[in-house]
Amino acid sequence: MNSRAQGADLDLLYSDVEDALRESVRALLSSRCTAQQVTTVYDGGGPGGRLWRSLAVDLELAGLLVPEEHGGAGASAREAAVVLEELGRFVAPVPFLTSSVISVSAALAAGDGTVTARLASGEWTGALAVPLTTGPASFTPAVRVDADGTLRGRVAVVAGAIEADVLLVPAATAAGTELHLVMADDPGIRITPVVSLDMTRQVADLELSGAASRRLLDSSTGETAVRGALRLGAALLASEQVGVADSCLQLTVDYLRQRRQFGRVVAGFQAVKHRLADLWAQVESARAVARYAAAAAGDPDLPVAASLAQAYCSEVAVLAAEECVQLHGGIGMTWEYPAHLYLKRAKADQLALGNAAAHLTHLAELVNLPSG
Amino acid sequence: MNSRAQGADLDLLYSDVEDALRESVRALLSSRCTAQQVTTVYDGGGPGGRLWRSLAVDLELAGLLVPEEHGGAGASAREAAVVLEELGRFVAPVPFLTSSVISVSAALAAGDGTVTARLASGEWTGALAVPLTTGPASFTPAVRVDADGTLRGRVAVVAGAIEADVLLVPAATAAGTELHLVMADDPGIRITPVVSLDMTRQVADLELSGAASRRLLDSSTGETAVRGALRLGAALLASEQVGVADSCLQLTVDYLRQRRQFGRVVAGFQAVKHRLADLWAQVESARAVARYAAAAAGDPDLPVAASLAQAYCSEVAVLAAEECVQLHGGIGMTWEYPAHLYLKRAKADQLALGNAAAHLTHLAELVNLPSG
Amino acid sequence: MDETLRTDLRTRVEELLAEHDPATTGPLEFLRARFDAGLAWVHFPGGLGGLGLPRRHQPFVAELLAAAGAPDRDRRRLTIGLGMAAPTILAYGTEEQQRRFLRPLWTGEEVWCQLFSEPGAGSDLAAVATRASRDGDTWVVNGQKVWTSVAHKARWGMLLARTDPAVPKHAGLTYFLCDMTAPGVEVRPLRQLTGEAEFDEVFLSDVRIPDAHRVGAAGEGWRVAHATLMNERIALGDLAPPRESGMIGVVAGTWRDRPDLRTPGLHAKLLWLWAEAEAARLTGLRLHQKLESDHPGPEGSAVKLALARLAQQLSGLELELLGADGLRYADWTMTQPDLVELTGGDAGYRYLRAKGNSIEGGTSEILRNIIAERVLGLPREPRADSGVAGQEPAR
Amino acid sequence: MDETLRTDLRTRVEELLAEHDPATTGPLEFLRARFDAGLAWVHFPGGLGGLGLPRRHQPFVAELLAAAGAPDRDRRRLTIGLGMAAPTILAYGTEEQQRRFLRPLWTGEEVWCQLFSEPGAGSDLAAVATRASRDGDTWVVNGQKVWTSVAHKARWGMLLARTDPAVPKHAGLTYFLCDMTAPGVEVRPLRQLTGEAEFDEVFLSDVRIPDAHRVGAAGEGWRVAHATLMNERIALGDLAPPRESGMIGVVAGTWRDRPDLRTPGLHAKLLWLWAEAEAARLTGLRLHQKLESDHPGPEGSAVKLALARLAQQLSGLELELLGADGLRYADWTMTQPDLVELTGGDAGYRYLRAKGNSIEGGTSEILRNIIAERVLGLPREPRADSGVAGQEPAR
Repeated sequence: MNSRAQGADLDLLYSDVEDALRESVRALLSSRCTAQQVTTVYDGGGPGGRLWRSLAVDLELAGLLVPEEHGGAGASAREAAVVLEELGRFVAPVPFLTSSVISVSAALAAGDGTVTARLASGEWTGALAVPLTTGPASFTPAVRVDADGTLRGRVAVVAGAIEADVLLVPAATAAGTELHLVMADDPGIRITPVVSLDMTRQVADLELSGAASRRLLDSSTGETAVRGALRLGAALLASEQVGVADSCLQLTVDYLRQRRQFGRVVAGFQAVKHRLADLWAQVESARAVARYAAAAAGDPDLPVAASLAQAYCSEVAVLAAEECVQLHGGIGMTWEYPAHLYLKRAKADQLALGNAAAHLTHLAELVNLPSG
Repeated sequence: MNSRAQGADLDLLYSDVEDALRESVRALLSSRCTAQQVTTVYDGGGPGGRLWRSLAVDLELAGLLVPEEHGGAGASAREAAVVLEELGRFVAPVPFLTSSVISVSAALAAGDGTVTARLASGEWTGALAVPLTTGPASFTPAVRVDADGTLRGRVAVVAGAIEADVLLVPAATAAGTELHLVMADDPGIRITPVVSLDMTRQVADLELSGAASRRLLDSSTGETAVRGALRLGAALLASEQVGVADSCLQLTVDYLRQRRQFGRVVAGFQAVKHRLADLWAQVESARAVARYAAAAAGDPDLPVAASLAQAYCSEVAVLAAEECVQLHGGIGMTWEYPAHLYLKRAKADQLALGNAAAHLTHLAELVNLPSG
Repeated sequence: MDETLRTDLRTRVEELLAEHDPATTGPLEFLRARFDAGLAWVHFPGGLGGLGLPRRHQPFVAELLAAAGAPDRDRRRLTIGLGMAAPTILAYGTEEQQRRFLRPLWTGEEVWCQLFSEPGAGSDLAAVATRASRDGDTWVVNGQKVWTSVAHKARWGMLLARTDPAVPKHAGLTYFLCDMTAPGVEVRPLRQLTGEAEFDEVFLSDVRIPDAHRVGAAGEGWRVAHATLMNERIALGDLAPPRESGMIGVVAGTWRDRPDLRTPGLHAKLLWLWAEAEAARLTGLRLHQKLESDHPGPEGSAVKLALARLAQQLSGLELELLGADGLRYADWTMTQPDLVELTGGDAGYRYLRAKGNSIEGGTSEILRNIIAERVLGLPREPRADSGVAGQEPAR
Repeated sequence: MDETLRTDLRTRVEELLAEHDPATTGPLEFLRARFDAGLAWVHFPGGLGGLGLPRRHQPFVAELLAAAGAPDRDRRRLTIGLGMAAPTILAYGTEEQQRRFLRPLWTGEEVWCQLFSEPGAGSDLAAVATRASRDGDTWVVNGQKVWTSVAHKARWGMLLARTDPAVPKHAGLTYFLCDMTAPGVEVRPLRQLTGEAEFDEVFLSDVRIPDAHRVGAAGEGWRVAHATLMNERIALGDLAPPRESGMIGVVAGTWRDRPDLRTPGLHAKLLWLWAEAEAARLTGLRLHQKLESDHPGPEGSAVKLALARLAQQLSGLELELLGADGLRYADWTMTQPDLVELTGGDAGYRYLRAKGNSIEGGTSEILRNIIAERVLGLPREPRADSGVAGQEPAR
């Protein structure tokens, strides 16, 4: 594996198309997803469904990754990554990652045109019924297919379930993991919202007791599809983390450039400068890593790229958010200031789709650095 | 174990007696063990045997840990720790740790009055024939007792062997590990000096082929004695590391307070100040940890204290030496400046008597934090 | 000699217990009597709750009284008064102030708060803008304070205000004892990232403070506040706790309780943090042994620095360890907590709350400056607005 | 359009090979011919070894020539000339200088060294004290330089000297090309912590430099040196190497080769450093894709920073991993190495040598300043000795 300069043939920059997409997303979020609006999510408010509808339908992001023949935009993971950067930048409380990336990936693997088309149009919002903390290498189904063909089981902390119209449920049979479609309003499923560390991606506990379902994939392909969806999710979550980190850095730089203490601009204190320089370097590295993960979506190196992305970018986002709070001083601790929104998202993102330790362990296998 | 405030009853400060001892050691080293003198060790020179004789005999350090009834000073591990701090501060190329701490500990365990007395008087210098990298938890003998009662085997990188008159050799039998005494000039032993990363504690490879020996401990107690000697060595090596770290910090502070760049005293740049402040805090923590390890020499908590000391102080000494080189800039890289002496000692010390990872693994068992 | 002292202390405790049987005496009455017997804090002077003895004898008295079932205060609710106000009043207050304030402070009858920080003056106390203007025998105070713990419960506040705007920044400050029930004092809760409002904002509008409640001379506030803050840093870190106290104990407990969560990568992190936590504990213990006087030096800053960092790293690690459960949070509803326990709440709360450890009571950046300048003797930061590079922490 | 260009380049290469058959032509003769054919560095102007094409076409030419078995220089021995002297001479040199120096520089006939650092001016180049005084058509130079790589092999040196001590520090500097064989140039080896003398000290006593060897105007040396250094930082980091290049490859190799040495704690460290090394590689790759012009910006500093840190941490980890073998060292004898390979030698050598990575070519502290000030736009450091806060690295 060392003979090839992995990535040398993949473009890690932003294309003009991607920059244009970024601008349209940012323009919408700038007016409809301000920090004040997002903060109200923690007290039960927030921009919620209408914002998502604008993004999903008006900007046609719901179908970004869906091929044109199924009613989507036929864009690549690189474009989705740019969208996620912006969603991270605004800590937007919308189910793009869970519905338009992970669920769409699973639906595409299932080859079900109807499901894909409805997800693409935004008619349906979907969620994969696994705990948000599940990484591609650690997935095992918590739901089983009962003798009567219905589904039964509990799945904790599922992201996107509250917003979902349909749930894509990996379900165990004796032969392996199948993938099932369950309507969110099916009487056999109970979705209990969880008071979440990150209310901008609120999770829910699911209880399925005799839920009616339609099988999308049988046991020969279900697990691969689920892992693939989680892997793509992990690869692209890195871009959300870059958006979070970049935003934290910018917020901090802007604040410290105007803040004065001891008669000097705080951003001019060398210890602060060096920390910001280090942070900038790490954010730029996270960007390169996240771009590589997005560009590698169709590449055999994707497993390495995705695990590297989660191992690295998740840490950088947390660091950036923590530095943001710390370097702001007291104001960074207040409810009114947006730093905490980033901190909570960054920390929850770190646990999402496999934590750094889990991805490093997976990397150890992939690049042949065994533990013992 | 959590109910007791470990260490609350142990004095972590320096006593007046210890301060006086420190002064006498420092006075001798200041004139007889300058950085210039030490540097010549790397080109085959150095203060060598005469310095050791002065320390061992004139200052009576050889017998510091030996009870008065065996001709020693009857001091505690705390005093030996203070001596080691000073030896670290001057990167002194003398076998105090290997002879007067580790060998004496093993000899005392053997209860052999003759050996102990000769080590105490400085008539003999001793070395325990195990690789310097051996930690108390990882010891296994590399030498075996042959059918004819002689010793056979190879032991790599033994510290203190070049200076030794006698070697204390752990040797395997079917029943367990015995401890043997071998004269360094025995024709059955070959001591090959190794060009060492740290020439101020040069190691040697030993080859025993039919070496004549006297058994000091049989297989029922040999291993315990060896482990005990290594544990005391690990506990006290921490004080040497504190001496190294403290000296590096002082050297750096002194240099940067007089060095000017960009029209300012370099020590006034805030990034430098904060790094030095952090380093100072870590050196002070290392001091507390090392003092605890020395004070705990007779305490049931010694295994925890010794492993903590090696896990923590070894890292701080390396950090201090690395920061010393870095913050000096180019001059810190030169042969003429003493920074490299500290760097080499700190790094070799980090590998000595079990590295940090090994001691943390051992700690995990001791404090019940199992790996899986 | 300690033996003689101990015998004497034992006698005094026995006399107190004999005259005020805890079984029949009300708690407040007993505490007042204990104060008057000089057994409140033996290192305070006679007549002010103490006997002028070395501080190290206090635990002995406390043990005897506890063994006898004597009532005590909830010290955790009086941290600010006991840890900061009391030493400041003792060092700088008039005899009248000492007699008026120390007894109810110690018994817990009067809760204290600290009115230093301002929105525009965080770590830079020399920038305090709250004004106090002299009007005969009183001072008229106007301004805004922030990050005040328990202001809504406090009867008295230690107030730093600017009394002379004409002189260099640090020279024009004066230190007052502010009656929190006085007209013009308005307290509003300040919600923080945990969702709760642990601190308050305090608005001061034409608040009148008698000159008798000034501590130290006018213009000497900087020096007096300094004393308060040095004590704050010590008060914040209990220096001699048992092994695995604080956040490391919580996380080690989770590790032991939940074998299902363990992974090799997290194990390596945990072990290193355990070592660092134990190193920090021993460092505090050593400092504790060193502190014979009542005047803590800047060395305590290092312990606070380390403990803040460790609390943050450990609570962060705990969330990673908990995984799915780490995504849950108890409650975002805004409340004003009665008592803040840094190792309390759920893991998410601990993680968020720990972020404050390196900001409150002197930011870690300010503490590094203090160590660099006062311990290592490195040059002070160039300061553009005054000839004096004074740097004092708040939060 | 690239296709057309490629066809043209292919034709030119074929012509060169036809006229100078590598099998029968001497290496130097071939290289000179290659230079004259514009195939040395295609992004250089015509007549100076190039064709004025974008830099990205150079690898194509190199591949064609390598495939044909054409001789090449050992680029590693010419790093300073190719990476620093050449772009500086191209940007600031006179046409005469360009014609005189670039060809032998490129062919390797003349080795270059850099004479910037001084004992009293490490990172602070504005403090350069070496004096150059004008004497008719020549300059007379006196002073001392330090940390000069390959001075003992160099024919030419890029020299920064003070020509006007009266003006502010950075304004009085001038840039010269110094003949290292001129009378008064004395080179002494400088031993470093690895035992060897990789660098030299250079003493300049009444060295006469013709004014024709001045680069840029008198007093413009600062700006010219700046260009050299920006190129140095890039030259130091090859930006698009394959995965596991450099120190991570060495340590990963040791890990794979020696299962007996593996422990869980070291595994966790290694994996994280692997991830960081791969992140640094991708960062360099991304920067490489970004650099369309020949003028690298301050962003390259971040890659150098990361690579230096990683080389240090990885080589340190390797010694821990090796354990007993980590205590051995190949040789302390002082030698002047022919070529420095940072991943060469034994593990101890790598560990010690890597310490220089964060000092040479701009200390990590200076690089952080550069990022903070030039990328993030943060305020410059207050500077006591001049109105201008210029900060330039050396080593």
